[in-house]
Amino acid sequence: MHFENIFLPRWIVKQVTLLAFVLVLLASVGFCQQPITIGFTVSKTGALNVDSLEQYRGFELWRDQVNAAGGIKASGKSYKVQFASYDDESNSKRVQQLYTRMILEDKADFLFSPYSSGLTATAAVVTEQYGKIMLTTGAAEGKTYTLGNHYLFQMFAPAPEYLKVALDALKAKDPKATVAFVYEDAAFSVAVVTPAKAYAQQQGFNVVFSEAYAPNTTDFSAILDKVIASKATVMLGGGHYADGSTLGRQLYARKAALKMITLLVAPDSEKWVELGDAGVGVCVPSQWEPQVTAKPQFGPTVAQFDKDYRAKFNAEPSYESAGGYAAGLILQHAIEKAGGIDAAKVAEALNATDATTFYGRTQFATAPNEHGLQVGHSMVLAQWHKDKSGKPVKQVVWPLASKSANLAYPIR
Amino acid sequence: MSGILASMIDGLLVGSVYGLAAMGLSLIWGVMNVINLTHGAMIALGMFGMYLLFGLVTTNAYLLLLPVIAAGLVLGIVVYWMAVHWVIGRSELMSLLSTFAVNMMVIGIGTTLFSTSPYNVNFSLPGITIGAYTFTGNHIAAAVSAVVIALALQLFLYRTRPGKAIRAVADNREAAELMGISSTAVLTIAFGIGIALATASGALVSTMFPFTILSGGAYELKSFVVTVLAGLGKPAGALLAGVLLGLLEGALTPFIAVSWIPLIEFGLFVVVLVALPHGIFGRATA
Amino acid sequence: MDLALQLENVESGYGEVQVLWGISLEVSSGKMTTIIGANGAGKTTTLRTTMGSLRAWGGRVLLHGEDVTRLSPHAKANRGLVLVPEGRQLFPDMSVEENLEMGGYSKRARKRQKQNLERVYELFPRLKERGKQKSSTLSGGEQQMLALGRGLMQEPVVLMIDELSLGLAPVLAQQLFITLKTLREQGLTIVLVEQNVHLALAMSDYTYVLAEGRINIRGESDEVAKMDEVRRAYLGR
Amino acid sequence: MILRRPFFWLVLLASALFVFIPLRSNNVLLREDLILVAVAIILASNLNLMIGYTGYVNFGNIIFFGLGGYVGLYLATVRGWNLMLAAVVAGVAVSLFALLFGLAILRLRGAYFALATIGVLEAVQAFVSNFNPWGRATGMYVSFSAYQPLGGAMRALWITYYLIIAVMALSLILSLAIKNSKFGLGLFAIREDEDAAVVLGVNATVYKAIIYSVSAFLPAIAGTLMFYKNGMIDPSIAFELTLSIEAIVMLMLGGQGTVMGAALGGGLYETLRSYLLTSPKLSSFHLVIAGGLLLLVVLFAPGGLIGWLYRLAPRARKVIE
Repeated sequence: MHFENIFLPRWIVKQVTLLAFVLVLLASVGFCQQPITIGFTVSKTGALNVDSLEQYRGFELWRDQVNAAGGIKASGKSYKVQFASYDDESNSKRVQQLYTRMILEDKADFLFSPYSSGLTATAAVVTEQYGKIMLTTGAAEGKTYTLGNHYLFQMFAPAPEYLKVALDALKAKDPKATVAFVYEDAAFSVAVVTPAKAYAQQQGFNVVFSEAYAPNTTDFSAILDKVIASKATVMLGGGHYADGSTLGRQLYARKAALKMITLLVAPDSEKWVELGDAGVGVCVPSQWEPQVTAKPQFGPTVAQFDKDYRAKFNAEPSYESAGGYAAGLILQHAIEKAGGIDAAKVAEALNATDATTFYGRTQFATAPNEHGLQVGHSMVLAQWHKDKSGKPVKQVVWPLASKSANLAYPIR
Repeated sequence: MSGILASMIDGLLVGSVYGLAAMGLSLIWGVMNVINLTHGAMIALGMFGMYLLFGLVTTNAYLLLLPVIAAGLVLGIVVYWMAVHWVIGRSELMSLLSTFAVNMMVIGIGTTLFSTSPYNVNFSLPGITIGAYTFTGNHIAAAVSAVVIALALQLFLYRTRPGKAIRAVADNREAAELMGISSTAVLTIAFGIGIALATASGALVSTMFPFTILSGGAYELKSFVVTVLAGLGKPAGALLAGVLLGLLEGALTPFIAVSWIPLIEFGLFVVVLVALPHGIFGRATA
Repeated sequence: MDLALQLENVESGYGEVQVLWGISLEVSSGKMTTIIGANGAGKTTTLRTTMGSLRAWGGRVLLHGEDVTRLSPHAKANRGLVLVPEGRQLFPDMSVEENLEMGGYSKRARKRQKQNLERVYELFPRLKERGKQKSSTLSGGEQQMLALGRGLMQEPVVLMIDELSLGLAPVLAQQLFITLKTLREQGLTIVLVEQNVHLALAMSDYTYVLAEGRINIRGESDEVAKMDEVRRAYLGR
Repeated sequence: MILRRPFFWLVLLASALFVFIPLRSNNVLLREDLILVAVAIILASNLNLMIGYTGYVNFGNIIFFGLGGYVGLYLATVRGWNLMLAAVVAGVAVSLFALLFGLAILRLRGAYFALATIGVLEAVQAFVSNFNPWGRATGMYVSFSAYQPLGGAMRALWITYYLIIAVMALSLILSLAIKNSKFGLGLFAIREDEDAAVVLGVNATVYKAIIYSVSAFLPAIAGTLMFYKNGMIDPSIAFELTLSIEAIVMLMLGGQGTVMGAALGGGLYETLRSYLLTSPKLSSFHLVIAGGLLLLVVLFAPGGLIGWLYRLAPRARKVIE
């Protein structure tokens, strides 16, 4: 380019070249700040929306905190997190269309599962074939992981764990209790109750009644009359928020003389306090409670998470929200370990994960016939008590090592 | 007290509310040959009407039935002029679709306003305890209210001029016109009353069970069953059929899993429809 | 002479099929006018169009000089134009009493409902006996009495009757005609569509003969009865 | 001859486009959108045989799709049958079921029939929810390994897509063939005036039962394919009353009684719904918009799109079926 000399003084050319170089450098640094897209559907409407939205809040809190800290840092690059999400209407009909859309059109790098085991199974068919990693939260049913996947990773302790804690706690208090199971006829609760029934009998309890109800049930009079007639002293079961909260109310209104009531999912929601006295005494198997302290290897402490969550949403975190946050945290950790967002490498890092966070321990099964199943996480049993001012509070009552209060037995 | 008796009493209490809901559907069918597919949405609006009113004025929830009914009447008149009037006398498909369209819109707006989360009306009356079984005050009050409203409707239809005009139009619209009865006015009022009954039953349900904006659908289906058992277009029979259906549910549940109940109900529905199209109390008139 | 009801060039029909091709009628107050004609000539259509149950495609309907063409049937009924329709059209699920009560529904009829009911019961004592019975349980003759009684309850300015004698035993039909005659003598304006041409011509003051949707012949009944073509076509001799 | 109808070739052309456009561009997203469109067209055009041709409003039409899904999935996954065989057997089984039920409930007319179909739908859903071999309310899951015989999930989904398009083409051709047959003429006679049709010698009972059964066949096959692709089936998605009614809405939108109307209505409605649902601004109003549109069609254009087209260009009747 010998013309330069003619038109421009040499020093200017030098300066311009330098400037250009700096600009390119800056730009490439800026490029390092590339976004990473995580896709998922939320049940904004439909039967699952209470539970699903709590999980969503967990995702949101994680994203905001990561981005505020400058994104996920791996191999010198940093990735800002952005979400692509749609409403699945609590219905699996469009789940595949939406997950395909997120993968192909929104170019999602990673995926979180929809809420509930049923929708997750449908989404998994799509994510698996594109080799996209999907962290499943709010989906405890285990069958999906036995179908031969490579890229599914379950954040929740699987279904058989749920009522085990409750039965263990019961065994310590009242080994002679007679037990009734009343549960939602849906993937998750069936997966929970089926092994729980066997476990109860194995523990020597007399199971006097067991019946499933349709997922959209609002009138439990008939089934509760049967529970009362069966003379059961303990009732275990439920399903999700909508049916569980109703069951809680109607048990109270009918003055069912039960010594212990354990319901799935519903009593863990911050909305449970709306039940007032009807909610007090009810137990819930929980993936996470703020009272259980764990020493996190990375991420926030339990107290920190609790505080940040309350500050952001002005509500108490549920285990659904903690699970949502933890899914992000574990993914972040794996990306950092893998040094990038290559799916195979991140999957490897997830397979190797055995970490303790505010959420507790997380480890995934790696055997092909159960790949991705959560094997590290353990559950606790929480029960609603009243504090001194008469306000309902949730306390951890089992295992004894983690307890923050004694199990109230009988309830009333 | 035995389980089966308790179960039957529960069935009876809830059944009368089913009956009330079905009366609305039946009245509209009887007067204008329209299967009102907004029924479920209107029941849901009744639930939310009660919820909102109870949030404004905390009083005995059952007193709030009156404003809910009044609002339902107005709403029904609006819906009639929006979607029903223009399809009267056209093929059934048209009225089915136009009412379903309104149903979609109401559910859509309701979902935006209330999402699909469950709501409760936090009002409870003391119940009656017999042995191990407790019948909640709300169930009893709802059943009594349903019967009172049903009787009031019956009195209106059989003892007042406008009520008789409605029956006349239902019986023979053209002849009613010849008597100087404005059938348009009567259809408007009858539709309004039908919707008012739906909202009233929704309001009663809301005092017993939690509800979402989608809850009306299940009660709409129940109303279909009850209406068919009573014989289409016979509002008086609907209450009785509702109570019978409740009793049947109550009598069956101790012996079979509750999940089989819908099969029995809808099986019965189809059989009655095919074998006794005039309902179980109906006689075959030409 | 005082005209109670006038039709001027009325056209009408069903769907796309025109039935009436310009009907003009004049009904004098206090007289009995009959419309006769073959099946499908448009007699019932004329009455239904007059009443407004069928929309008039063209022409005018005047009630005591007032144009009521576009009014709905119930508005006409409220002005005293009363039709006792073909096939009675009772309210089958209502009692006899209630059927009569519905006849007295309009504002103008309501005022004298009690007297009218007594008068109807006087004319048709059978109806009083059956007062609580559902109208669908009545015999054919009783149903026709009820239909007529219900029409009288309406305080008619003009009483139009479609096929009074259809399906009735001759004795019964005759009885009803005599009742009509009495009513006319009391000053009631009556328009009668009738298949029994003998009776119609014998009882009425004025007759219109309808054929293929047009007025063929009109005149005083006794004169019409003498016309050859009428005798041939309708009286069978 | 059906081969001489221009519409027949139009159907083939459209189906070919459905196959080749996503394939050429390897556009899976488009494929996912089109497969839902195709299912909508299958449901609408088979429903058209009942509503549009025969004048019987079937509110329970989704039952065929759902039952087909159950039977087919059961055979393909639990019994390990070949997918296509399972789908065809499901089609036959559901058609037989429809024939049986049809003979019972087709004695009813008008609104009574419409109500009965709702009853049958709910009863079947309740039955399946309690039926152990089919997984009760939890339903059945397809394991990932079930896609292996077709060469893995990725290929399996493409294959199901082609099959669905084939079923769509068959549905339209079936509608066309029936429309131009003596059998179709009998159905139209029933629609116009059943009593008169009987007097004219149409055996209405048999005709109605046959068309009810025929209208079940292809939706049942589509059900097998769709739920296989979906990876799971449960009673609440298999027997959704709303979906049934949506199929009627599609038909109305396009214009009942015409083959083209059913196809157009199905395609447009599904596209609209899925656009509204994923549009960030309109997603909360998708029901309101769809409902409003339906109301407008019912009140102002009861002939649907095709009816409107006919009014604009009466000659269109010659080409459009």
